[in-house]
Amino acid sequence: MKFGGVMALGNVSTSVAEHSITAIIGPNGAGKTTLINVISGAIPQTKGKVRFQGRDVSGFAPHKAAEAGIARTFQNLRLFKHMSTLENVMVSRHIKTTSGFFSCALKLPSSRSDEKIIREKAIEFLDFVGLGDKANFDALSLPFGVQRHIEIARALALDPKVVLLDEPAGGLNPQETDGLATLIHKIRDKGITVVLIEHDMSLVMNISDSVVVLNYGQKIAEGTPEEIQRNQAVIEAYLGKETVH
Amino acid sequence: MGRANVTALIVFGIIILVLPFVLTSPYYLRVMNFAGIFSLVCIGLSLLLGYAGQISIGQAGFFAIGAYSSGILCAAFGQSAWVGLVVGLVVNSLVAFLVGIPTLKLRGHYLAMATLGIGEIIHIVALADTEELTRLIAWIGENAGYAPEAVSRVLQPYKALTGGPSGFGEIPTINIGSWVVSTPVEWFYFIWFVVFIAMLLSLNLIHSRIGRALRAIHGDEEAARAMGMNTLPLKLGIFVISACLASIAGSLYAHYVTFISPVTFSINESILFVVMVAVGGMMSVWGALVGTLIMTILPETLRVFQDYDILIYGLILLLIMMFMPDGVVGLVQSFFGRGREKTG
Amino acid sequence: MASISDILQYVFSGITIGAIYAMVGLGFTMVYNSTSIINFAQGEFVMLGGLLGVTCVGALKNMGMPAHLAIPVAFVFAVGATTLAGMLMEKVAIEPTSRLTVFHYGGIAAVVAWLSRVVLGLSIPVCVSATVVITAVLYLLLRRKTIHAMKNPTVLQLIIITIALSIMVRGIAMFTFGKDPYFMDHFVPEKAINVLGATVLPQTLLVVAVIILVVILVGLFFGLTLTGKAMQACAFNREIAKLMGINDRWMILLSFAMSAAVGAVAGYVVTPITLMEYDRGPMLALKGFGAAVLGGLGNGYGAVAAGFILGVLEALGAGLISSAYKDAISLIILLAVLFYKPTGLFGSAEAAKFKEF
Amino acid sequence: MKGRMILTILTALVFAAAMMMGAMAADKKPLKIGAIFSVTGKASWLGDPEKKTALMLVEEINKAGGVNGYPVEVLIEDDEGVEPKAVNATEKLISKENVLAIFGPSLSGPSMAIKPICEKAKIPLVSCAAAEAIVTPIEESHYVFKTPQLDSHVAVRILEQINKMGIKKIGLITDTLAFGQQGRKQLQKYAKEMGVEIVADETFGPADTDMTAQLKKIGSSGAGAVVGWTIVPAQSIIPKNMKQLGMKIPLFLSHGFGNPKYIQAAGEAAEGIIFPAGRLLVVDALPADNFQKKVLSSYKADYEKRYGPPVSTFGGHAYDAFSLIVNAMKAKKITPDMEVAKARELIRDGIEETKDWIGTAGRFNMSAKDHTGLDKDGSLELLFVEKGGKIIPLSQKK
Repeated sequence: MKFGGVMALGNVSTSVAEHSITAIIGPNGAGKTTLINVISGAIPQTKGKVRFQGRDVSGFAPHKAAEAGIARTFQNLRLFKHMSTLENVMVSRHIKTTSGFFSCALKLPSSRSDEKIIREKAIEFLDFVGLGDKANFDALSLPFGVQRHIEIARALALDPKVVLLDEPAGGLNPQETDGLATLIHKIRDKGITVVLIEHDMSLVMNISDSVVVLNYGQKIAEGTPEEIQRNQAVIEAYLGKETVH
Repeated sequence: MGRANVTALIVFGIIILVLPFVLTSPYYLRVMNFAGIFSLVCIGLSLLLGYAGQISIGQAGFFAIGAYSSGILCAAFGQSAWVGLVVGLVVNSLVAFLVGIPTLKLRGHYLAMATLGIGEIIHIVALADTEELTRLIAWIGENAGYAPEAVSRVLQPYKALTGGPSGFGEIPTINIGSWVVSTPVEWFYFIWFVVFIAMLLSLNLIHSRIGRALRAIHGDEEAARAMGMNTLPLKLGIFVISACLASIAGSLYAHYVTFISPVTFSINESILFVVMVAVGGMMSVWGALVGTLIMTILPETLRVFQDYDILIYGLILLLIMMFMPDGVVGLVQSFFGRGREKTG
Repeated sequence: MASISDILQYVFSGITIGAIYAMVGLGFTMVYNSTSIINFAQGEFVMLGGLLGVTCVGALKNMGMPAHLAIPVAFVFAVGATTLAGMLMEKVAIEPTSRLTVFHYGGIAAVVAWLSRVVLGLSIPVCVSATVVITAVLYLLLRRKTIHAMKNPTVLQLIIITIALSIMVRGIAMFTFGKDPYFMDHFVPEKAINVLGATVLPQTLLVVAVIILVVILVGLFFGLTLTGKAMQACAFNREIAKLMGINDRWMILLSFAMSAAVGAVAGYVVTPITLMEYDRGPMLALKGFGAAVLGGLGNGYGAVAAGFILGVLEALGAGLISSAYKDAISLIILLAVLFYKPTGLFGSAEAAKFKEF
Repeated sequence: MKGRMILTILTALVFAAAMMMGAMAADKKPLKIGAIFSVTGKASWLGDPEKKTALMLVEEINKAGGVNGYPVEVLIEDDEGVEPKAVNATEKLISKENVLAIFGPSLSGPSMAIKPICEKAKIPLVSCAAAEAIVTPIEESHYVFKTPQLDSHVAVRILEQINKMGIKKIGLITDTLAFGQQGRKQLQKYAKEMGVEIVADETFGPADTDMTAQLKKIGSSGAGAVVGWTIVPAQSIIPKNMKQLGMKIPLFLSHGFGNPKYIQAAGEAAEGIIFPAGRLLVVDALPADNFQKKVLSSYKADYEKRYGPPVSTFGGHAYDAFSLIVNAMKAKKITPDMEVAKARELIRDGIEETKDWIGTAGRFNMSAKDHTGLDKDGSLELLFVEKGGKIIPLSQKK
């Protein structure tokens, strides 16, 4: 699996191995979220390609990208208003069902069975992220950390090949962050490739198989956590160059 | 669809059955009948506005298409009421589909203006009658090289379809098999049966994946698309459905009043439909029903105030909107401690 | 085939029609920017300006005041009164508040008094006591209660509130001014000016001049004064503006005052040409809405330009194609523009984003 | 949610008021007549004088001891010029109030909408609207009558005058309401028969404020006269616009111009306008021997005494309708104790038997064939606006 793209912000070309956890890090404004937006089709890219399992998915509309198996979460949570936790996750299962206006209005068997499957599946994913008990709460009424998990469940419910997590640890307390780490491992063990953007270095360093560092839209480094920690360019990017007179 | 709604539906059905025995005066029944016709339009609108979050100030246009299809086909071309009804549905679906594609890409006030414009254009065509249109078509035809007399012969029967501002009457009533729907009571049962079915189907729809999808679009369209949802077809679908409900209402209106003229389908009517939905409560199709009843019955009760009714009408509308943002139904639900998110 | 003078005449006609749309559109924009609602009572401001003006001019002339004095005096009166009406509306029904204010109790008192006196025809002492008692009771009941409905009202809620307000204003106008049309003499000699065989009335030119003046003044206000800049800040992002210590409520009130004033000015100057009656408002509101949207919501200049464009389109449509379909023609073009550019001619996507239903 | 409190209290007030109103309505057994006018809404300038007239007449009649010794009660409903409202009002009057007859509505649309209801309920309806369709075909208008002059008569009178003035080509400008379009059809029909060519055919919306575009078009079409057929206030803009355009050709208007306010509104531009209408507007100028002089001057005097000038011909339609019903009641000795259905039937017959009765619109001769009962010359006078905006019969023009 390969992501290569010339971004509006500059030149980023990287590839992500399947069943791996890849972290994309970099200072604010490095273009991390933009990268995710381009991959997931939220914003059309100007140049370059997004290739996914040997197939060119560049310029796909978001729903196409999702069908292709690219799921994402949002940095600033975007759960559906006035919907329960369960319903939020159920929405993602629509992609797997087909019953349309007609059969739904008439409650034809097809739509009933669809509904049943959607519900069961959604509950599975809620349990997977450990929110089985929160199914019937209004999603937006729940604490921040829980909402982050709902977003992840919602993304996983698409049965994606790759899931793009945009700062999943943002605003979480240490315990929640640990929970997140184990969850991300669980996801990887399900055979789903994980790409995450994160500022929480300790998290990044202890979970990810490889790390890509962006700065001003340029890839400045790529490698295992250990390599990255020793990489001069990265340190400069974060701490700034020591200027000697 | 949730126990609450099932019970509500049953109660609703029972009320329909017994009401004519309580309200014996044909006057009350007629008021109820109009309420029923309008509530069909409002149910459709509430699906569109309350669930999908897409406003339309053009529903009177679809209402008109339904009414005129039925009226014209039955009065002028002697077709059966059912033909008129079906043709109305087909035409409305087509129109809604075609204008929906570009229109539903718009948002907020721009969508409001676009739908308003569409409704008004339909109204103007009804008002100006087809005479000018046929003249235009004839002009095109002749320039395309057809013989003028041939063209005019073809167009002759279509010169005055809508009767312009004066409208036209002598629209026969509906008959189901041997049963001719004529008295206010018969109409009451017929109209409200249709409303009941409409409610049933709408509730089914809302509590299916489609309904959830629509609410997702309402909640956050970006996120919905990221979750693999192709939003435009969904919006289109619900837009067409709302147009179809308006169309059925229009056909019923035409056969019920047996006379139609453009005033009934003006912008004011479109706006009134939105008001009805908001007054009843956007968050639930029941709101559409309640809102329509209130806004149809209120003016009748205010008749005792003679000219002052307009002031009191405005005042009551003002108070409802100021103190019941979720409409009457929303208020009732807050009594029963049911939050907004669970309604519908 | 239409001659040059015909075309020119249509354009003049269009300018006459469009002038009023432009002013209503401008009024819309102001309220829209501060509240992101469409104020359907905007048309009523025009109607009030016109009718108040006519009656005032008439009264002054009867008192023996010469026209050249009466006209400006009446102007000030009409605009002032309408502005107050606009502010009152905002205070009673629009302003976000968690408690009922003195205005609400005032409103309640007025309504009770009116119901008991005019509608029920009770004797004056009874009305007075009834009013006092009911208002007092309500005050005691509600004084401490928070009213969430009014704390953060939704856009649609507010829009329908403005519809309700317009209904009431129209009703009051009907009782005050009656149902017949009002007319008044042109401010300037009614001597048509001939341009290449087409004619235009001096009053029309006056109206256009007034509009240009208003636009310039509004532009200066937003451009130069601190309040103006604050209003724009509110328009751009209410929350941030609040954090910056801008009193957003005052800004909303101001925007209503200004839009009411603009409407009244328009009504006053066009009445000699168009006549005025109590139920002119709604139609003007709709046309003005069209202008505001075509121009790109939030853009005052756009609204004014679009107003004239719509007017000219109507006139050309009537003259060249079919007077029966003239409104349809202008609407189709409006729709075409929206489909091509979803935020109107001069509108920006950002401005549109903030204002969802 | 304390707003609920306010709401409840106010609604309580409202309903209390409602009851009191109801109580006031209940009087000693009167003869009930229903009326439906567009008192508010688009056509209020039409419904308003009609309502005022009705109220005035009832008071007068009851002061004079009522009809057949019983007081008359008129229940006036407002249809706002909209059909559903008219239908509800009609049903209310018929089945809830049990009125013996209905007059109004002010507009053709509502009249057409309630016609089938009245036919079915077998209750006499005397419409105050102009459209001929209201009383045709006569077989389906057994219970329906109307008082305003026939459009066809008006059209013919105008075209006769146009022929007399030797004008061959005319341009039409009509409003997009039922009134204007009905007239337009009549003019098109008779113009052909009477050898007048229509070279321009323009319309304008009831709320339009500038017709120079349409008029310029007519002007360039080489028309020898402009014929305006409309009822909206905006019509007083037509002469102003013509003056602005410097159009010298004569302007004919329909009986819809019959409100002196319009003539004032048009100012000096109105000078020279010719329009056929009832004689109400020129009652003072009428010779003493004119058959309508008495009726008109008394109506005018009463109306203007009560509501102040000016009286408009529109109120006259209500005057005629109400009087037709009352006369029928007198003739048939209707009493409140009579069985309603029978009383309604008798009143209908009474109205149909009206012979040679003089109202504000002219001399009424109803018959089983004709439910308008007006003849074109008896009902219409060609009027002329002379310098200073005074209206005189064209015949008296110097």
